[in-house]
Amino acid sequence: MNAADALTVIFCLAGAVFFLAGTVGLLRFPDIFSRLHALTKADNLGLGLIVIGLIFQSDSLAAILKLLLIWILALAAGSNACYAIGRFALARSPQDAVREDDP
Amino acid sequence: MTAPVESYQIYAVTAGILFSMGLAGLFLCGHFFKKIIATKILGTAVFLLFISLAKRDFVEFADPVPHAMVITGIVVAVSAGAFALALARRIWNETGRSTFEDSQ
Amino acid sequence: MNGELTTLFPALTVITPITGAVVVFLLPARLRARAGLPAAGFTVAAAILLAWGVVTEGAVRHELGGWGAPLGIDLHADGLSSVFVLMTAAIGLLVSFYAKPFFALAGEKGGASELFWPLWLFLWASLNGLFLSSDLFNLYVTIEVMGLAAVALAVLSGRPPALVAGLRYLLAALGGSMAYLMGVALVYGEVSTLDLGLVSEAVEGSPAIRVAFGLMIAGLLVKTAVFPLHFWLPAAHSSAQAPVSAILSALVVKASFYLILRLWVDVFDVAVTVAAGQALGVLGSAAVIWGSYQALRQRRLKLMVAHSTVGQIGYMFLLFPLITIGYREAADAPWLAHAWTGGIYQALAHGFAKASMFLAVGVFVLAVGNDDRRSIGDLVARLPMTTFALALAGISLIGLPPSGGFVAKWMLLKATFSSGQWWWAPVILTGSFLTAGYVFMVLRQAFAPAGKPIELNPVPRTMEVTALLLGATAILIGLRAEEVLILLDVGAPFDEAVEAGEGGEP
Amino acid sequence: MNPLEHALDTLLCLLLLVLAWKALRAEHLYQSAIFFIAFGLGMALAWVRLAAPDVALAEAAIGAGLLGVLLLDSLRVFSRPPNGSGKARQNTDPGDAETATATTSRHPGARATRLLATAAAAGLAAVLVTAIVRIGDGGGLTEEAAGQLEGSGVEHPVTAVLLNFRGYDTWLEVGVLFLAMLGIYCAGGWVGLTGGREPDSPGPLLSWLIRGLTPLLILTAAYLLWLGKEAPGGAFQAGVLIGAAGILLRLAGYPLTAHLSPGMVKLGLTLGFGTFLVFGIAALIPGGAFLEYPEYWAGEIILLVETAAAISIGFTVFAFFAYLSSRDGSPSEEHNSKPSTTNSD
Repeated sequence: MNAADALTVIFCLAGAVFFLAGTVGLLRFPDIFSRLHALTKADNLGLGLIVIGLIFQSDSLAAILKLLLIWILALAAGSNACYAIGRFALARSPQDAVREDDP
Repeated sequence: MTAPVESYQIYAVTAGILFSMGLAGLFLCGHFFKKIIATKILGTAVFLLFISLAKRDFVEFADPVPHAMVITGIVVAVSAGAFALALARRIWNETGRSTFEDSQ
Repeated sequence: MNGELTTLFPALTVITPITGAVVVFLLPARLRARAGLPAAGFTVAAAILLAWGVVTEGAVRHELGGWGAPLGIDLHADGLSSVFVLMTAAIGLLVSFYAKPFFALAGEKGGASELFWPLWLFLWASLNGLFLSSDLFNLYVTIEVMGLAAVALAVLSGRPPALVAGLRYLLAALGGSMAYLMGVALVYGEVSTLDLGLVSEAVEGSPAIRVAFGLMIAGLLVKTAVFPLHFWLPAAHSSAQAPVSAILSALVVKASFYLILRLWVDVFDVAVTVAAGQALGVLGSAAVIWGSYQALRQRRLKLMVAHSTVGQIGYMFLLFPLITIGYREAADAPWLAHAWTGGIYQALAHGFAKASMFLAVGVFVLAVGNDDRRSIGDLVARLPMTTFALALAGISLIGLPPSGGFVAKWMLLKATFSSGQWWWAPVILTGSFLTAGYVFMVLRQAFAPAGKPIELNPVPRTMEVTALLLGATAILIGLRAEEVLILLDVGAPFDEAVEAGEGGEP
Repeated sequence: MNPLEHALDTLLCLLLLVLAWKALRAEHLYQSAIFFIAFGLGMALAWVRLAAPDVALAEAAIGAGLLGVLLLDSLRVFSRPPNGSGKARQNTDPGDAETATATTSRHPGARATRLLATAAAAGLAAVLVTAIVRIGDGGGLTEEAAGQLEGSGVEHPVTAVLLNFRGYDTWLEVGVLFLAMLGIYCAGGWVGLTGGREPDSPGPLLSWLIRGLTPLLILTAAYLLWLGKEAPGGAFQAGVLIGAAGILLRLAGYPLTAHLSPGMVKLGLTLGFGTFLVFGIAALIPGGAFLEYPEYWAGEIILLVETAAAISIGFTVFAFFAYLSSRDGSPSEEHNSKPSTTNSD
């Protein structure tokens, strides 16, 4: 195993940890806003780390750029989805948004 | 079976189970919406069987004929699903019915 | 005749109506009916060309895209497919003539009825495509085209009962076609080809093939509405508008019947068992009794005619036990050809009779305003032509000589006795009695003097004439059986078809 | 075959089964839809594992993407009371549109039916699985396809099958899309795309994103279309991206349909199917078969047909959404000139 492979493993594992944390947050946090917080933050960072990990495995500049593009698009989509869900939740029932107990 | 399990077989068996699940769902689910979802699962099961069997013949590339058939099938299934949704929505809006239960 | 030219005919029978559908759709709504009729005419011409080519030169094959099986898709026309293409053409043309004034009247009421012509031509193309296709997967695609077009037509009126019935129809059709496709996946996995001819050479009675065959037949039984899988049919067929009901009942259910027949006899004959044949026979018998009995009970005419379809479809399935017992043991058993021709004749005769009946009932509904059986009193004096059409269609459904229905039922009866499977005979006779019951009940109402004179809406003459012509054809094909049988004999699996036809002449 | 991959495949399959089960058994329609979309994404992974990138693209774009949008949009309709002449009992509790389970259990014998059907399904599954594991080695048509690839005009085998060897199927399939739109018109009781309710603006941030993304989507569509010649991609995937661009623009509040004349709608719906048909018929003139492309021109013809098909597919997919989302499948909301029909037939 060379250095590039080692780095890939480290970064991808780190990314996986973030995904895991985000998923745990989604399942365990009490209300919609903190769930969104856990999910989007963790996923964006997790995906970023995995992309960095994969960059060490790619053999051309085009592939690297594609990977980065994927990350940027996912970032934009994720943050916007978070925004849209939050906005909808707030508009629908402000008090529920603060406190919501059932699933 | 003395031969070791090939990975395509895992998917092929899954396809068989999914198919029965979809069929049961089509009969048992009440709401139109779920019935439509059941038909989609049914279709996906069939496509999965096609593709997993195509993997078996992998030489340079997997058998392209099932791949093309499945792409065709996906489009056909989605079109039919969209039509079914349109009907279900109209029925709901016009009569407030969401199941076949009380129909004669 | 030029052989190269003949190979074009199968493709033409599909291309012509579909081109018509696109052109008609692109035209403004008011011109559609005017363009629809010529398109129907061209389609009929293509069908006649095809039949002529098959009679003069034998079975015809068209290799789409020039590739040929197994990689490409072939269209294959033999006697059986040409007979169904011709039936579709004849019924299709007359229904088209009926539809023009019908939708001119209905058009004022709104709805999406301006889409009738593109949808109907598309459906016609898919029927022809199904009768001619020689490729298992392409058959799936044509079945789906047919199903979507049929459901779209069924909900054309936009009324809630039609919508509910249409959704049920669509979901049943989707379930059925997916079961069929699952079978195709298994077959392809086993023999690596999709062409019907190549598949029939390659298949053996392995478990996968048997399961595949079972799935395909089960899926198609749903689409053919064989008891107890007919649950979707009565509502869907009776809530559609008259020309659509006629198309659905006379043609669309026949397409999946044709495919069952094709797979049973030509493709998977090694997977067929005597028990499977008997099982289909039992389902058919149950359908004959149940459908006819239900028809007898209906107060609404359209529901009665729709239930009658369930019963009449049952008769067609009596063909399977009769051809299955002797087919493998003694391929030259004399009753095989009788059963074969009888079953197909039943499909033809029912097609004409049922189209005529739905169109006639459509005329009544238009004239009286509803389809209650009791409100048609004294119509024999007011609408004699339509009442006569209904009577002719009824005679064929019952199976009285000299109708097409008589030839069909007579041949089936002969086959039951000569094959020793006498237990189907009571079913055939009971079905006829029940059918006579509901037909005469309607006729009695039509002849009964009305309690008080009712105001009738005017009905365009064309509509009455087309219903009568269809009814007359249902009788005529009984008198002129040889012509049909010459065509049917091309590439037939049972040699004595022609001879048997002559034997069945009244 | 390495055991880690085996474990991965097994895990994925189990996940798929669980997701499908959940989608069918979830209490709320909303959960059902989400599980189904997750199922679709899981399937995309399965396609990749089975060396079917074309199918993965199609499934992600059409199966999970488009259908997901339509399903979610339909939830909006089902979760509020019907607006029509609904004399029927109204289910006013939003988010609890799924009443079927309750209705079913009220029937005597419904439980027995349910048990019977479940047993039958289990039996069917057993039969299917037995048949599937006994399927032999096959062989497929891989070799035939590879042998004829030369003359097909393209280098990617799946595209060769779709657009040339089995072009007839693909042509009919484009026809199915067209037909489905006609069906939706029939269900809606009215023809056209203009009119109806325009969507609310989704807020500045999303509008901004959508505006930025649209050119990228179109570009990607063109890229996929071009790529289809030699690699996974092609008309369907490209078409759905075009459609997605339209759907997003509409969601961002662009009045896309306001300027569409009926003629343009008709043209958009039939362009792909019609182009296919024209080239198919043209092939008959020099004595060929229907859809038989001359070898020399095959590549160009296929690209042309695919372009037309992609535009048409994109338009139709957009039309599905635009038609449904703007009028909730009910004609009573607009077009008073064409009232809900009361045909007595």
